[in-house]
Amino acid sequence: MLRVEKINDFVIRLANVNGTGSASANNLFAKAIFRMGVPVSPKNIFPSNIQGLPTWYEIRVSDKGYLGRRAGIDIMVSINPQSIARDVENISPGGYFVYDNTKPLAKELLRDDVTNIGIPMTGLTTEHYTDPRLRLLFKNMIYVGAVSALINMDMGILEQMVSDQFKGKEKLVTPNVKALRLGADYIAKHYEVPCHLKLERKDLNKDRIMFDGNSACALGAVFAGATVGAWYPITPSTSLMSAFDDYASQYRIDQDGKKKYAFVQAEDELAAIGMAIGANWNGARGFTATSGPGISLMTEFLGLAYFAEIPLVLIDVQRGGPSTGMPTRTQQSDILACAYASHGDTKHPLIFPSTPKDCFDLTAHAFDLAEQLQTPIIVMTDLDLGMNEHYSEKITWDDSKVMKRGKVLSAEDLEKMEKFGRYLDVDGDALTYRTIPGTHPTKGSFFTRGTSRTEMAVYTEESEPYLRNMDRLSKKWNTIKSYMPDPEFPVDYNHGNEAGVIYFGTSDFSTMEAADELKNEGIHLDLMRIKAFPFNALVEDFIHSHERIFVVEQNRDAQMRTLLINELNIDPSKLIPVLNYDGLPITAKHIFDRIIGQFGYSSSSSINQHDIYKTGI
Amino acid sequence: MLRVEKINDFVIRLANVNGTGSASANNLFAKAIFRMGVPVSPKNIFPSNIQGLPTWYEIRVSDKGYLGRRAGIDIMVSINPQSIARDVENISPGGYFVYDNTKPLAKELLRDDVTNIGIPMTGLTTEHYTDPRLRLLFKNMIYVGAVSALINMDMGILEQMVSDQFKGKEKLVTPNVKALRLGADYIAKHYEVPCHLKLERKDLNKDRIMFDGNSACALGAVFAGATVGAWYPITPSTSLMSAFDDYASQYRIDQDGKKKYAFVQAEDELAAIGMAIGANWNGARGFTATSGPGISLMTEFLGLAYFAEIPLVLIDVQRGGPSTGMPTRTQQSDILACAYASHGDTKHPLIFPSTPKDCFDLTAHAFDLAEQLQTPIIVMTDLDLGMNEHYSEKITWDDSKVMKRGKVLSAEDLEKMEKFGRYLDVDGDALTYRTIPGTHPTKGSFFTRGTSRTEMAVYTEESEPYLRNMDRLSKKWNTIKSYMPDPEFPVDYNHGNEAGVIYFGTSDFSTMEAADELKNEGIHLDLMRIKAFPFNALVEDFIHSHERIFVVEQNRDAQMRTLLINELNIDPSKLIPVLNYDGLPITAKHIFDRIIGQFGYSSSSSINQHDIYKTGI
Amino acid sequence: MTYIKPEFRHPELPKNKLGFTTKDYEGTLSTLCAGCGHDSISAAIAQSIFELSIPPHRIAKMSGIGCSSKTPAYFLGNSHGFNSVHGRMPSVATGAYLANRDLIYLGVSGDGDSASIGMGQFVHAVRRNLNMTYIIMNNGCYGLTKGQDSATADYGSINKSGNTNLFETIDMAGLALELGASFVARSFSGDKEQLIPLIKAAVSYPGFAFIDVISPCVTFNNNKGSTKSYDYVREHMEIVSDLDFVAPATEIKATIASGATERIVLHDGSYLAINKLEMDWDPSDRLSAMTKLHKGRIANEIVTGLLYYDAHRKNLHDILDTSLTPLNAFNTKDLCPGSGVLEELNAGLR
Amino acid sequence: MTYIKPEFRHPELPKNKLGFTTKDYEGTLSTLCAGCGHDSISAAIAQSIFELSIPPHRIAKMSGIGCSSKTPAYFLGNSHGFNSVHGRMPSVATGAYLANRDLIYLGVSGDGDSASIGMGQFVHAVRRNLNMTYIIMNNGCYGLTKGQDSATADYGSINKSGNTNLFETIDMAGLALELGASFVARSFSGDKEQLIPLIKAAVSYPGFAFIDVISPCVTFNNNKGSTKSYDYVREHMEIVSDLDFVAPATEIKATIASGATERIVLHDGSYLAINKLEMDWDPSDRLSAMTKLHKGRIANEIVTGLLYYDAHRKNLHDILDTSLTPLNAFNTKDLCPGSGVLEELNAGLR
Ligand SMILES: Cc1ncc(C[n+]2csc(CCOP(=O)(O)OP(=O)(O)O)c2C)c(N)n1
Ligand SMILES: Cc1ncc(C[n+]2csc(CCOP(=O)(O)OP(=O)(O)O)c2C)c(N)n1
Ligand code: SF4
Ligand code: SF4
Ligand SMILES: [Mg+2]
Ligand SMILES: [Mg+2]
Repeated sequence: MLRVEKINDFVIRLANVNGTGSASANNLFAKAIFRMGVPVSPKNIFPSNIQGLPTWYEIRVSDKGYLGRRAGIDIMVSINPQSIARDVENISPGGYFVYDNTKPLAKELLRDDVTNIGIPMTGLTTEHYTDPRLRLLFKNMIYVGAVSALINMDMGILEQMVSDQFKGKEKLVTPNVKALRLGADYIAKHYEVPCHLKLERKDLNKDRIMFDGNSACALGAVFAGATVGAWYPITPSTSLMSAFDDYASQYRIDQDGKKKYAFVQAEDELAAIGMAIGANWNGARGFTATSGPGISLMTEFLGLAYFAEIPLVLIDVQRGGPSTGMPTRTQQSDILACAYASHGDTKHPLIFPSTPKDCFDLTAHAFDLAEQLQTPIIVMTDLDLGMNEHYSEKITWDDSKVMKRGKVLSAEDLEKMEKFGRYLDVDGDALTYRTIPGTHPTKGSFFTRGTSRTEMAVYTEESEPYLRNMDRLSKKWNTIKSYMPDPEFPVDYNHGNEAGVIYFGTSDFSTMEAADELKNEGIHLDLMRIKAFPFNALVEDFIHSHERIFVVEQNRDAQMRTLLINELNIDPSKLIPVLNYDGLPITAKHIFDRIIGQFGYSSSSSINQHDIYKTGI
Repeated sequence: MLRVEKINDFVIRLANVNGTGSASANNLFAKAIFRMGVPVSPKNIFPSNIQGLPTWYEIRVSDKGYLGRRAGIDIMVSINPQSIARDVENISPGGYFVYDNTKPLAKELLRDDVTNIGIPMTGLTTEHYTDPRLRLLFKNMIYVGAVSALINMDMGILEQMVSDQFKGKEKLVTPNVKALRLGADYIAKHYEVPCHLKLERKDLNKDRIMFDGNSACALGAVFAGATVGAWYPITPSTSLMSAFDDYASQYRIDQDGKKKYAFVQAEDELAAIGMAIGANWNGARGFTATSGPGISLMTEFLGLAYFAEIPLVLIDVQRGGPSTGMPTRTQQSDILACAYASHGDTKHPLIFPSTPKDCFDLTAHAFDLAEQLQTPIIVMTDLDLGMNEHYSEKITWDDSKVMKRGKVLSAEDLEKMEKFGRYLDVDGDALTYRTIPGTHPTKGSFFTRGTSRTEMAVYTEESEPYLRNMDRLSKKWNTIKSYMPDPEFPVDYNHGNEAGVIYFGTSDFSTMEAADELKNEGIHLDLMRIKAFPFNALVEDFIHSHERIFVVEQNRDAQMRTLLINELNIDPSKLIPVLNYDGLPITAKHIFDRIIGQFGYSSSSSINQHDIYKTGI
Repeated sequence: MTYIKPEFRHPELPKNKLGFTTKDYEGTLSTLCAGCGHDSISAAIAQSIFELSIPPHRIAKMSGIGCSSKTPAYFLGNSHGFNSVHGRMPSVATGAYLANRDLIYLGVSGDGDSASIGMGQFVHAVRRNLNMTYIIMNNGCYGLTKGQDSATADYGSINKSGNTNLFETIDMAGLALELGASFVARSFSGDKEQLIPLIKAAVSYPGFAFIDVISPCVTFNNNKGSTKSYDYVREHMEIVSDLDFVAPATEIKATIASGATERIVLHDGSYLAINKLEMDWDPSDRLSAMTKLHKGRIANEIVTGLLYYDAHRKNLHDILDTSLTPLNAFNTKDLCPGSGVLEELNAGLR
Repeated sequence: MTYIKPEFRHPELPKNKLGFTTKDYEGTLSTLCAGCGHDSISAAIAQSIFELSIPPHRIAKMSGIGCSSKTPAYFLGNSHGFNSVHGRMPSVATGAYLANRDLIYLGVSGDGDSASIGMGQFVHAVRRNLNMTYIIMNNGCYGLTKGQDSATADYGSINKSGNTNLFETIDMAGLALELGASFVARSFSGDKEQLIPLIKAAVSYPGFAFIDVISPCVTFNNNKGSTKSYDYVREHMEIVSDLDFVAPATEIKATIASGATERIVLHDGSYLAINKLEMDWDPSDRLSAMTKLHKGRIANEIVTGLLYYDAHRKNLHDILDTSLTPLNAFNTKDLCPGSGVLEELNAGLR
């Protein structure tokens, strides 16, 4: 087999059965690579059940920092009889197949264009361990050890991590380390290691961390001063809310040992958002997180918050739709549902983080925006960003920041005021003043409702005050634009080229990688990463200053493109959709193929790009 | 006062207090005009409470057939102290003000640019009747009699109607007729009648009826074979569902006196649509009707019906949004909420009736479409169309019609079949075959779910079958276009002019009237009335064959325009919005002003058009 | 909690401890039908708060949608109010209560609002034991949508259009009992004597206090054959507990022969005095109360009064163990961990 | 209702009256955790339908979302099934039942699915007395979302993460009783002996038949301290009614000493035989059943068996007075009034 040696640039996939505790071993392995100073990106591809179905853990190593999902598996470890046949198919020619050869494997599973590496994993565990449950766990450690040796990982790091992990329960350290060594030694003895895919120590991870977006959002909420977290369990947002509880229970305990926050599991999503609305109406920063089905159920309440102008932060960790769809797959397909949620003329600002750092910063920022703008702010993340550990800049915070509460009147303000009108546009920016219940015994009270009302918050059915209010809300929409975070223009990717690419969220890494590959093909593109809707002038300018624009999205109906043409009055023919909606994180190859096609180059079709996923995970 | 005489061309407004039984007297009056053979259009403008607030009944008479709402009141009858001041303001100069002068009226209420007609209504009732409750009612009959005399109405018709109305309770006829005469005689005695606004017998109403859209939709559902009506009360859709019950209880009783339909008041809108979905899944034509807030609550279930491909008819009688908004005002503002209802990539076909005849025909048709296309069909009507009696073509039905059940397999079909795959695109039109539970003991059963699945309806999390299914649904969307009703091109309004107007629903009459007025100004426009979304080729051609297009809508955000540019990839700059969203039916003047403005003519601004509604109803 | 004496003084009007007059507890003009039971309840609420000398701004009025849910606009004009969406008042009230445990939450709902669309939220508000007063203005129909039967319409009751209800009724008081509500009462809009003390007791009660108030809809459900008409209720109402509410350190009213009374002392020293004389069940025993209600239902008796109380159940804040300071009172310093914790946190992520 | 004998014959397997074997009532392979209580209930359901000799296609399986709601895929593969959305199965079942009164509706739900998000729909399904069997696979937690407490978690129960539940539990059986459900039972996934006759009785019962089946979640709620663990349930379960279901014209099983039995005869001549020997309450008396349940709760006893039945309540179709022919069986001629009626109708509109 002819092979080119590759350093810090390959993809490993570990195929396992869910509910067998492979997760911790797999994470350990990915973290170890990170500690080698090399950028790494693990993705967990799991089924929508609790135990017994195939689950995959895919690790991309790239010291170029290409951390989007990549097509093609270089090293496949499969110890799952259910998926092994499909797993074998998915190995790139010249790659490696690591399997358990305790019992001989069916001939047809052994391809001759890959290196087959049999290790008696079960055999070794039965030989060295007695407790059947532990045997299962250590089997995972054995293949971790083996693959580590195969790619020349520094064993010291792994062993160090094991002993850190079991601080306190030291007697667990030895058997774990032993399992690692069993795997490493066996492979070293029977095969040629390291293979042509090598890890090499680098120092690229200074100030970098491995963090999941859900925890990052939760941490952002804690830093932003969120005090009421109401939620209803749903994959993939559940871990976001529990992370909020975890962090808050750590950082938010008062002198009496009581909690400076409330964490409530609601009876459903309607109640969850209702609670968040009630909390904000009453002056606390309340929020909730959910996924598609929850968004649909929150639709009526979102309309109330829009019209009654109640601050609210809602985090949508998107998953594969429609309906219950693919609950454990990723997508960016709730954009229209969120932007125009609810009947009548309603619109909601959206925010699109791309990295855990983004999740932290933008979620924290969303709480200020919600109170300053007195409207729901929806943070649009997704399963890939939320539930996978991502390579990210470290988290930082500026201690000079204070909560921006927006236009809230104190008892003193009210004392000084002539008259208070809840919906009076005093400052001409369409943002009006509010009061918190209990502020003043005789001044500033008003009645909040979802029906039409006058500037003084008095019920009315007259057309004129209704129109004034609706027009003020349109004007407010323009004010909102000026508050929204600017798009990002990656340096070295904006040289006034003819064509541009608009992308957002988790298409980040793959888009940049594709742009580089295209550059090698002589195709130069300018890039803009959108961070928020409604779009501000910078977004508009970028579009107007390019002949044609590719809009990269992870949904079927090009929903962001719809927002762009509708809100900015762009000629649709100018915006070319680049779509991926198979439930898996978009790859650079996918983007590359579609864009290069537009430049008349031949391109490997999307189909064979999907072949790689016959595993269909 | 200088006046031009007007025959069959004026507007009368009756201002009253709701809950005082004025409705029946007012309807009687409008109906009488209809029986004079003259086109008439009454509109009820009522508050969102049950008793005691101002309510207005506005009647437009026009033998040109201009039956949209018109600015400017020619004859105002106000017996409501709460609104009388505002009512007086709203009379067009040269108009008439009819009031109760039992007690002298405040000087400032008597304008000198209108004819003030005082009638001692209370006086007359106390003089002639004893029962206080009846006095209240007869007061209404007195002004009806008076105004009838004023406009030269044929009293015979009125009296005939009264006696018809009280068939059975004859002794109610005399006092009612007497009240009419009291009013007529008094006015004849003290004022010059008829006035310059005259009714003149015509024979324009052959084959015409006065019908409310809600009843028409309900009747359509009965004729279409709807058997399960599940609903939750909400203005303005409540009367639609009760009309269904009324008609069905009349036409749908079996030999045992039992009902060939089920009518269920659900606990909320989620349950209502759930029931409709369950019924359709089980082979019965189930439907529900609601308004904005209900639509929002049905969002999750709509996504299920889209993805699981379950037929469903949903009627949205739109009212003023957002949120609870203006529950007794009209709007067309749920278009986006309905077209893209639910998270994930979902879309729903919409149907837009304009008249009661339309409501009947298109609602009936919707049931065929729903089953043929196996997806929710949303009929978009509104409060104006639904709750007001409209001048309409009579209802007709072709008895050769049979229910089109779409691709449903019988036990025999199943016997003959090799294999049955619920989501197999056998015919290449992306419409697949379904089976009804209980059809066959061992063949054709399948599992319905909102999660991803294979063509055989087997649960899967694999990307490829998921993609195949999503792409088939996109293909199905194209098939749907070919099933949707064509737009209407009014004769005499399509002469290849440079500019066109797109309108739909209750903007019908006013748009035609505006087009005529514009023609008088030398502005010639082609018209197209959209009846359905997704748009078919005819809609696309109309747009491409015109330089610029005005899109007339009754919402703030130009929602239909959004659908046009997004679904047809039209350059937004080509579509000029003409919007009315004050909660009142759009007027020709409103449309005229906006369009003529675009042609650089000076135009009275929208503001003074709204002045007319300082009543603000 | 500072407050200022109201500008307008009505020397002729009696003042409460705070110097407020009843005027200070009024709202805007009601737009309900003349004679609607709801208006009487509104009046009773205003009167109760006045008598309790609670500053208006310490009260938050919560409601859903319906004629009943409109009433918060018609009382306590100096209190903030939130007329939310249909059937969802409990969740909004929960959020508000979590944000500020020091305000007094007064929830008003209808039988349609709570027993149909709002059933789920009602049940879970009970389960969480929100510290709030929850009043259902129960007319057995959907007033605002013109009189359809609601889920509390009694089996066999005939509505205005002459139809007999054949569905089992949902007894919201019975339901609250089954769910373990801590304070359950039933009353009648036409009986101020009984209603006002109940409201005062409920408002002073440190947990979820539920009052199902039968409140006839004169326009749509006051006809003969309706079991929610004024006449029917008057005929079938059995007043069982003679209750009085006693503020801290005032003496017990004469209306109750002290011998026969049981006292439920509340946190602030105030207490309820219940005359058990003619009570044939023990209001502190859930099963006994359930049994009484059940028998009443069978006998077509409308059992009213304080049916059950449990002075000891923990309310939501206790269960969640939240700070005694209202959450909405904390500032950035109180809430933001600050960059200090990030070093260690980042380190843990490497 | 014609049907064809299944293709595959398994001569070795016992056949029911229709000649079907248990194979014909199986579903696809379960993807639940090994040992999950739900799988035992699935097996019990398949067994019950087999023994009742009901042709598979006469059954419609309805469910919401959750591990429990997935189970309909794992039994009765020849029956149509509808795995709808979370908490909304009752409404979908209602619509299906309205469309065809002749099918047998088997609803399966979870405690999260029914007691939280689905509470409103559950309550109203009871109120409407749908003719269906409603089984809650009750594990006191949200299995599919990894073990959060559900609303049926008992007060004081400790979950896997070591937290004690301080919210009042919602007893779905108690709730059903309070709401007037016509058939209320409780059982345990681990007790086929009791469960199968209950399911057979429920399925044969001409109204809303509710069974709350405690079904331990081995992965998230089977720990020490959990009151829904196998061990805890076995220790605290009190089997109170010894019930048998007897098909038309078969003789009553020996398991029950006939002397002690009461018979509930059903429409089709089949009947339930209840051994009242060791029962200390009357299952035909709602109050008595409620009292029994309530006392059991206090004593930490899990009362199981058929708790209450009311053979006489009208079901939804009776209440609505719908045709005896299934609505989905009518054709255009049956349903469309035709142009004939339009003349008069149009005339009335002039
Ligand atoms: C989501 C939604 N559905 C329906 C309605 C229409 N609606 C308004 S009030 C009401 C019911 C009112 O009944 P109830 O709560 O008993 O109050 P009442 O008027 O009888 O006092 C309904 C169904 C609505 N406003 N919102
Ligand atoms: C609208 C909506 N919200 C949340 C979810 C996520 N979800 C799936 S199953 C489930 C709860 C399952 O609990 P239960 O009904 O008790 O079933 P179990 O898994 O315990 O058998 C939840 C919250 C969902 N699918 N849909
Ligand atoms: S309709 Fe009924 S409930 Fe509503 S205000 Fe009138 S009387 Fe009261
Ligand atoms: S998680 Fe629990 S409920 Fe779900 S399958 Fe596993 S054991 Fe059963
Ligand atoms: Mg009511
Ligand atoms: Mg559960």
